[in-house]
Amino acid sequence: MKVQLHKAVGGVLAACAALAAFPVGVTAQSAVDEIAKYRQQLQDGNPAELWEARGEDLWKQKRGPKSVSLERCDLGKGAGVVKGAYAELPKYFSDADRVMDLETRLVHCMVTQQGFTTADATKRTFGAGSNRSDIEALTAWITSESKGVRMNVALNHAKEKEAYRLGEKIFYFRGGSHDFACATCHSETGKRIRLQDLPNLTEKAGAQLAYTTWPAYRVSQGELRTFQWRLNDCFRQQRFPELQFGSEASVALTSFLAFNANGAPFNAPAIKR
Amino acid sequence: MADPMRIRASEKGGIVNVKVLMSHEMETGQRKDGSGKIVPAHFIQSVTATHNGKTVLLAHWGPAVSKNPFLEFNFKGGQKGDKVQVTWTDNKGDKRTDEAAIS
Amino acid sequence: MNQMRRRTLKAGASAGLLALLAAAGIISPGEVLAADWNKAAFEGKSMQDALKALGASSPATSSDIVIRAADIAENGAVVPVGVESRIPGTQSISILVDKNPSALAASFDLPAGTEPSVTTRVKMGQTSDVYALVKADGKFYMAKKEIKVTLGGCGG
Amino acid sequence: MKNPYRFACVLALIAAGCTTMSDQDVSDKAVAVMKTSFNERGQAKLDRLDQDEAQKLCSIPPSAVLPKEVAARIEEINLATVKYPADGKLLGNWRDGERVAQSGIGMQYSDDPKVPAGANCYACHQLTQEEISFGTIGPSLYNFGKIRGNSEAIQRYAYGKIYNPQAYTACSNMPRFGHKQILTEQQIKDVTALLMDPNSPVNK
Repeated sequence: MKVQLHKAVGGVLAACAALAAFPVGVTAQSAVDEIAKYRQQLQDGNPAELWEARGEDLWKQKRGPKSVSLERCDLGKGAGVVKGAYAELPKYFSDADRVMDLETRLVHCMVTQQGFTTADATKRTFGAGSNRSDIEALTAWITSESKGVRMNVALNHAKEKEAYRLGEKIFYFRGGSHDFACATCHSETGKRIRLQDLPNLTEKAGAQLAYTTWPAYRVSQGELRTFQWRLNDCFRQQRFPELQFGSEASVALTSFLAFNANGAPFNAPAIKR
Repeated sequence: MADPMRIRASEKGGIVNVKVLMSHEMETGQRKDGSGKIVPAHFIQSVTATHNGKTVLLAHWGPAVSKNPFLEFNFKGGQKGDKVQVTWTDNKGDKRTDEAAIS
Repeated sequence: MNQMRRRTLKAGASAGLLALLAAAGIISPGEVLAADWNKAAFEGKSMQDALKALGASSPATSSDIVIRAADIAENGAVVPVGVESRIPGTQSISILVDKNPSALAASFDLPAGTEPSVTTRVKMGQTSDVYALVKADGKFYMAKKEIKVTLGGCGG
Repeated sequence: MKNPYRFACVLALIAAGCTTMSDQDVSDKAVAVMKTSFNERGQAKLDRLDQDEAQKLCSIPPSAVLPKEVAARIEEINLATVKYPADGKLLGNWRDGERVAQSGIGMQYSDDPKVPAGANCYACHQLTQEEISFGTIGPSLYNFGKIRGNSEAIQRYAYGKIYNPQAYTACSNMPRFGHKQILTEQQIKDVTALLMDPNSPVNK
């Protein structure tokens, strides 16, 4: 293509359906309408299903040095319970004595049950073309099993409460060469970057809309992306160093955003620009 | 081996609607990788859909069809429970066939 | 059988003959298609090259062809395009993107009984006219629609 | 975490399952957690997480109102950083400025440090009528020069604002392009020209 088509133009958190009024007249409004139409047309066939199918196989396959499946992995609702599990994550797990999101928990199960080393389990957290990520596929399937389930993240344990409060602080943390925080783009309603609507993650409606539509198949990349990826790539564009997969900051921020989305039916894997 | 396709076929009023998602890179042959080398073209060239052994669609594609292709079409004469079979073949000779029952 | 198969393919048999062989189970439908792939049409750079290779040098403009696509694509890597022909006797539908490095994106042969309406997704390098070319009763017709490709997101 | 007593107190509270960590304690811990949660990559080293005074003071919800004297202090220290061109010329080439305004690369770990950074103005601002893909985080700058007039005072303001927006508005969302050496002096001149030049599409 004349311009590089597969350029991984990173994105913004979620494409939102509620559109605000824009400063200029007809042209901008019709642009907004046409983009809504474009998004609508994408809904008809979501390649995320290809990841979901592979993820389900991976969950059930005997893998790793111990040659066991993940079917005894406890995602928070008891060993092997997948249905609705994602809608209650992140949560505190006493066996690991920390708050974990889905991806972190998967790594934990791959290590403790299947016998993978942490290095092997996290070797490819984000896929690129034929170098595919098992974690993305597993996440696609597991999250699809929460479709329609209302977000219900609890802050009961002290560490869950602490994660939420740390996540909130991290959300407002300004740094890097450009002084960006998550809040720079995500704390006002009705704003957009280029033509992408920016959810206001400090309000219930915005947090719900954004959080319940990840993971998502990103058409700009041709990849299924998880929430860990979403945070990782937001920080890249914030000009921060690289967010470590499953790090305390990543889980704390996820706790903050997931809790703010409580009450909304989970609706992913989605498809987005 | 390539991943299975996702095929949905549903009949309404004598018309069968078929939606297919395929797992394929659809490399254009114009993209450069991280080290600046051209990634060779790799794309589905043909797709054929059959119903009861009869071809109901025959598509020829170039590399400008999007990655993980989506295809939708409609044909007459299928009954619920009949099989729709789809085969794709790419420019390296790889192929994949899957089928789905009409719902 | 294998030898015959190879010879037939090598000889560049007509699509019709190949279809017959396929129907007889001698070769698989996939092989028919691979042999049938119109290299000149797909590798032709311009609209003109592609049309010529498809044998459709001067198609008539038709308002009976509907291109279903948004005026603006949020990302050029995936642009949903549907084409519906209301021209009686429609045999094939092709989608061409004027400003792509090779204009022809996809061609669909529609046997009798298949509706003259297909949807797929194409890549667009930049804002361009998108053409739908329809062959009906051996004649070619065309319609076009401009689709704008925008820059999105944080741009990095 | 400078105060060891407070840190011990935080630990004690966590151990007790208590949730009464003070807001300041949580802020301090969040900074500590940030520093253990990132890896340096490419040009983005861990010092990107070392906040300067303005970054620290501005790590608050935008709805929070800064005390007047704090806002004044932030503006004062930032105004002191603004350097005007030695040659006295504030306007470059608006065509080059348009390219800078369109480009969103620069300073990310995924960017080649040898390639000049862009300003990505369109991500947040409307600038021209031709570009329909623009953001709304910042105000529309369409007709910026036409409305304000192409006086030297306005040119100096535009240049200074691009150089360090917090010299004028404490905790502005906009990057401090000159102060943080994101753009070169020439690039800032070019973007200033894009805003001011009567022939620029911004003023058509």
